[in-house]
Amino acid sequence: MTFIGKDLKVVGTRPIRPDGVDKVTGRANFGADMTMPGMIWGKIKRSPHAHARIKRIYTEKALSLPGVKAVVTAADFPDIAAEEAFAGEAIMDFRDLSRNCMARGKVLYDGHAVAAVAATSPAIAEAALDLIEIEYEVLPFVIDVEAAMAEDAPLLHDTLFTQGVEPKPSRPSNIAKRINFTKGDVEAGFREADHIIERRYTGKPVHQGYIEPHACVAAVAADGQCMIWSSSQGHFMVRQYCAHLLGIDISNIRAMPAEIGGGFGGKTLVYLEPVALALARKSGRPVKIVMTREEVFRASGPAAGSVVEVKLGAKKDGRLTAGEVVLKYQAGAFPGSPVGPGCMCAFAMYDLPNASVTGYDVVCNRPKVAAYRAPGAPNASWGVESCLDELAIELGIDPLSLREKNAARDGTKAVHGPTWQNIGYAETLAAVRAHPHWTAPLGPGQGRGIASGFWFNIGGESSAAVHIAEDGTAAVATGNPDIGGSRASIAMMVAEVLGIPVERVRAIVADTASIGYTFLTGGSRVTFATGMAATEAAERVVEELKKRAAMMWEISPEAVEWRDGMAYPAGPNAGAFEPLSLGEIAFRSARTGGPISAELSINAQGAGPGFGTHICDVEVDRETGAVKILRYTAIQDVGRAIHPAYVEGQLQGGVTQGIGWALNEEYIYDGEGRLDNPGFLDYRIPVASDLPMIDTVLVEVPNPRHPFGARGVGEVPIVPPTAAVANAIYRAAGVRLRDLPMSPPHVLAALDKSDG
Amino acid sequence: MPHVVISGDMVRRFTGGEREFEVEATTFRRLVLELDRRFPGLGHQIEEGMAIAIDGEIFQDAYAAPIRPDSEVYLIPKIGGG
Amino acid sequence: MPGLSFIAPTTIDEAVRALASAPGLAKCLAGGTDLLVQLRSGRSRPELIVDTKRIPDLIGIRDAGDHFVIGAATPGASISACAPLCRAWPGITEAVDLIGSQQIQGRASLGGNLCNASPAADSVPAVIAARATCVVAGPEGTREVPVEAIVTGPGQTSLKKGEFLVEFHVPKPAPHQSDAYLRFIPRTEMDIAVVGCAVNVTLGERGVCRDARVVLGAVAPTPILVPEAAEALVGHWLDEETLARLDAAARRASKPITDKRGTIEYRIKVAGVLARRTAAIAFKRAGEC
Amino acid sequence: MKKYHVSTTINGEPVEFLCEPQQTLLDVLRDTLNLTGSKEGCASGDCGACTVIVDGRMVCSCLMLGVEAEGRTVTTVEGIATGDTLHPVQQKFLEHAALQCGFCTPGFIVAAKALLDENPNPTEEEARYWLAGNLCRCTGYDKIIRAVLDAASEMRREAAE
Repeated sequence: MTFIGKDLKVVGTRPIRPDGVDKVTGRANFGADMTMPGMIWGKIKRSPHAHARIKRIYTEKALSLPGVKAVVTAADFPDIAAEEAFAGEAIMDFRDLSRNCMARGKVLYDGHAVAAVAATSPAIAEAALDLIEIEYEVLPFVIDVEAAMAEDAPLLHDTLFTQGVEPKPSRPSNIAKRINFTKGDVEAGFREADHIIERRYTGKPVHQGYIEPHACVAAVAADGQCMIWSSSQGHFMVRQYCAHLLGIDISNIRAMPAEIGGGFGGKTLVYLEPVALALARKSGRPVKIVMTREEVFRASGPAAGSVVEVKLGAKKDGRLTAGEVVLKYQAGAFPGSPVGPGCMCAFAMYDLPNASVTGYDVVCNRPKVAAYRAPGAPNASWGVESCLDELAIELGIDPLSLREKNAARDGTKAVHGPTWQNIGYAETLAAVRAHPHWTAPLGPGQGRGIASGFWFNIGGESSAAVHIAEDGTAAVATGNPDIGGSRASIAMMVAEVLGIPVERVRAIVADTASIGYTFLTGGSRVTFATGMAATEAAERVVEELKKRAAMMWEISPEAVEWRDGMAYPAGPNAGAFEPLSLGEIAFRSARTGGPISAELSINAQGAGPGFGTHICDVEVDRETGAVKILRYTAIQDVGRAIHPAYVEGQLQGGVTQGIGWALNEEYIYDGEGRLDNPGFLDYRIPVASDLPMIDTVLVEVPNPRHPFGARGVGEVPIVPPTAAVANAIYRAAGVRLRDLPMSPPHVLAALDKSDG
Repeated sequence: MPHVVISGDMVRRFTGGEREFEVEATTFRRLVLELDRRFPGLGHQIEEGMAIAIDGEIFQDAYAAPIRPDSEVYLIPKIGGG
Repeated sequence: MPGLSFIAPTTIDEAVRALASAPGLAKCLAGGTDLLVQLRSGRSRPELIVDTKRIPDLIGIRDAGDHFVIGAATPGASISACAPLCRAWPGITEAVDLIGSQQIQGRASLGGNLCNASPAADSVPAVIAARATCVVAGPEGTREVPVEAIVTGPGQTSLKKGEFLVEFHVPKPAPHQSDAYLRFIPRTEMDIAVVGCAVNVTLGERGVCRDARVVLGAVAPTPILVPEAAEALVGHWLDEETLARLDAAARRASKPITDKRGTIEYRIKVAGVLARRTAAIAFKRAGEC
Repeated sequence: MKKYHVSTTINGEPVEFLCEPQQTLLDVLRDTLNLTGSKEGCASGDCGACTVIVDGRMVCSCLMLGVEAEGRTVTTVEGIATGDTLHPVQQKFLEHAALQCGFCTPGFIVAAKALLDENPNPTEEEARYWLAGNLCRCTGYDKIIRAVLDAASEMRREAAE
């Protein structure tokens, strides 16, 4: 059943979220907030080298320290064979995941886990780390992507041969994969062009920067039953990965979802949980491990750094004839950068007759990248959206018109093949044109830029259960950790279907033993896919309620209508009965067949793609290179905003991360291959005083595959900001920045260069 | 008979470079089985690593995804997210 | 940290005795905003921590006639809230206010900011520019020294074992004397200064500068007093020519390093820019008081 | 390791605890007293998730030793509401959807309350600078600032009545 176009009472309003009071009073329990009887503390010994062979690990001294209960190294984990599985945003190899959690044979980056201890206090565990001695043979290392691609680069993996190249290369290299998408005749397209532009854009790895460090508690009972409490984007993922990495039956692990303090893709895989389990198994005690902020930066996944080469050809009137992009993405220590999606996103916004996109997935001595909001897309769009702006300037066309002229619409064939349908990109451009921000006057030293962004969004496996209580209130359980208010949107959809106020629906996140399998919270899928499961479960409950009413009235269920939380006889022929409320039906449910509930597990398809366009005003201090964001408007097709405040919040948060990516965030390595800024002091995420209010416009082009028309919204907003800011800087100061971050020293150097 | 295009070049090692096929199939499952019959190993590769776009709509891990005779069918890399 | 102990003496003598007799490393704890970070990271592994905040002389601000006395452990929030001090030395109070967040302001002190001996300490250039002195207590009694005599290099001070800072003496401004402090950071808050600059000027007749002190931070191993920059101001109005000379002098005096917070070239250039901007504020203030 | 006996007042209640000298006030609150509302995001004073009020001043509890709490009065996020009645700042955070993951929220609640205690009528800029020591990675601060300013006007209205 679809609710699109219907008059809705709950969806589209802004109720208070069900978990809100716990979160403003400090009662909500996050990863590190759990304690268990007899619990001890784990800590991880990490590599100080960017690349080294582990010759020997001496754990005896640590083990003899009073209070130390267990020490583990790679020897305590099965040495599993290469086995690929789809995970997070890319194909992932469990062998790599295992070796990322605990180095085996070699350490591949500064911060790589080598051993772990569990002790009766954090201080003892810390002291024990110092007593673990490791003999290393230090190896040459490589940090940057193009250096890693060089013929003579130090090799991370002797067994890595570039995939996607035929014939198979005879020598291993750091290039894990080459991928290409081609549409039309690229050479002919460039021949047809009146104007060709070719530029190169670079970016450093940036971290997701969730404020909650990774944390977990694991316990193993004598019969092998395991419990894991952790903060992750998917406790089913935690269960599956831990089972795999430690050789445990999935049913022997119960994973409990803690509240999660931000993830943005960075908590779609495991770091601590298998180690805590191994320590718990060895010590016989529950073990808690909490990362320090420094560990988060050194050892958990950032987003890929990249080099992006863009070539565009266009007619004088701005019509694009051809495009060519080369993406070189850093995967970190193991293969698996999001270069594949990057390739598909590069030209996704445009109707380009001829195009070629080539991507390289490159390993280097940095932490393995993890998904980060629209993984792969921001890097590609940083290049393409900047280059389009440069093209607009060279052609003397305004950048909005250039985009309007080339925008993908329903029926446009994407470079990666499929024909778009039900997309709202052009609508976002129209909204830009109509927005007062677009024509607002600017002062001296100020400039305005625009840029667009795209993300696929996904569906996937989701389970939801709706239970009706004896008094007619309801509970809805799902298997997705609530990272940004999804309990609210799920409860709202259920309330809408049941026809009751949202305050009468309690939404909870159930553990892995209490609800059907649910894929992780990521890819902007929860409101879409899990919302779909919850909606359908609620619809089944309504069917059941109608049946129960029919039984009470002794009429046929088809003769019962459900409106506003009440059963009504459907028309005069059904009989003259007083309507029955949900509460009245629930109260008598024992007599009509037992408790009323429905659980549904689906694999949701048809996630509608998301497009957005942003307008950014900046002011540049020509003497210091400082860039101030004066005004920012994010416009996005959201399908249908279930809880508009949290949709706006997704846009505002994504924009702010994008602004951080644009201006100041970067991984800085020293000459020894060690991360030089592993803390919030020098890894500079935006603070409140850096920003203006972030205005949003929610364009609603409904997604026909979702009962309420919802699309995923969380990923798109991080895509446009880097280019929007660069394009604004150009108009404010006349200099084109092509390397991220556009921090004051870089901007000033560019200004100095342009002043000659 | 649906025209099927494998987007990108990641399965060249199975198909020897061929990317476009006419495949008699009414579902994704049938399509995978048929392609695997022609190029042994390709089926697993598609199931693990690829999504199917049928007339512009993306399906992931969906054997039953329906294919019509005139459908536009693309096999593209699977999508995740952050 | 096996064997770490903690005391919170209530008199200067008690603190001196504890610091002087500690066999290993002993650390003074004022606001703790640097020390606790160092403890946590293992960069500092003391055997004794002496909390000085319970010694009455170290907390609070007094008017002592021709000068203010600021207890070395007085938190920044008290300093910024002291109206007479803000009127007298807006540059000093602004500099203190720039140290970290509002939360940090609840703890961070002038004494701690100085003794942490970071070249980028925000409050230090401003107090040096005001010709402040500090009183150091130690086993040999107390001594009063110019603030600029304390820091000798990054993380290094001239304090001897058993010595610690008790208070700062900040002379009151003369007529038409005022100050300003600016720093450059990549964000608007929460960063360590890439360059800091304090300017303290006294204006004479018709707004001509009679006396000046210019101090730069984060461009050398310690905050540096730049007499050449002061000379560029003394005897002049603040016109374009004066500003250009000041800018050049500040650049010449800067001997920074390249690190994760800025490059040599960038710091030198911004030192000149900040010197000009800070001087403009200081001149304006001095002209109005 | 030697433990120190500390007597203090937390959220209006007298509290005594034992702590090791290197333990921070945050460690004590979370691990000894089970007051886990204050969060550790960085342990270096950069994120503000551990913000508490000590003797009327807001501080990062990760940058204060537990032993320093002797004789002090501490307010944590658990002490901001009065019984079942939320503080206006808490209520406005809910109404404005000023939290997503909610991890930074306790620090923001404490810091915002401290702001409004000191300045009942802050400008947007004043609120942004006061809260610059509290990092939020989810919201982009927009709704947080709106919630704080709305709470301020609500409290002014209440005070005027």
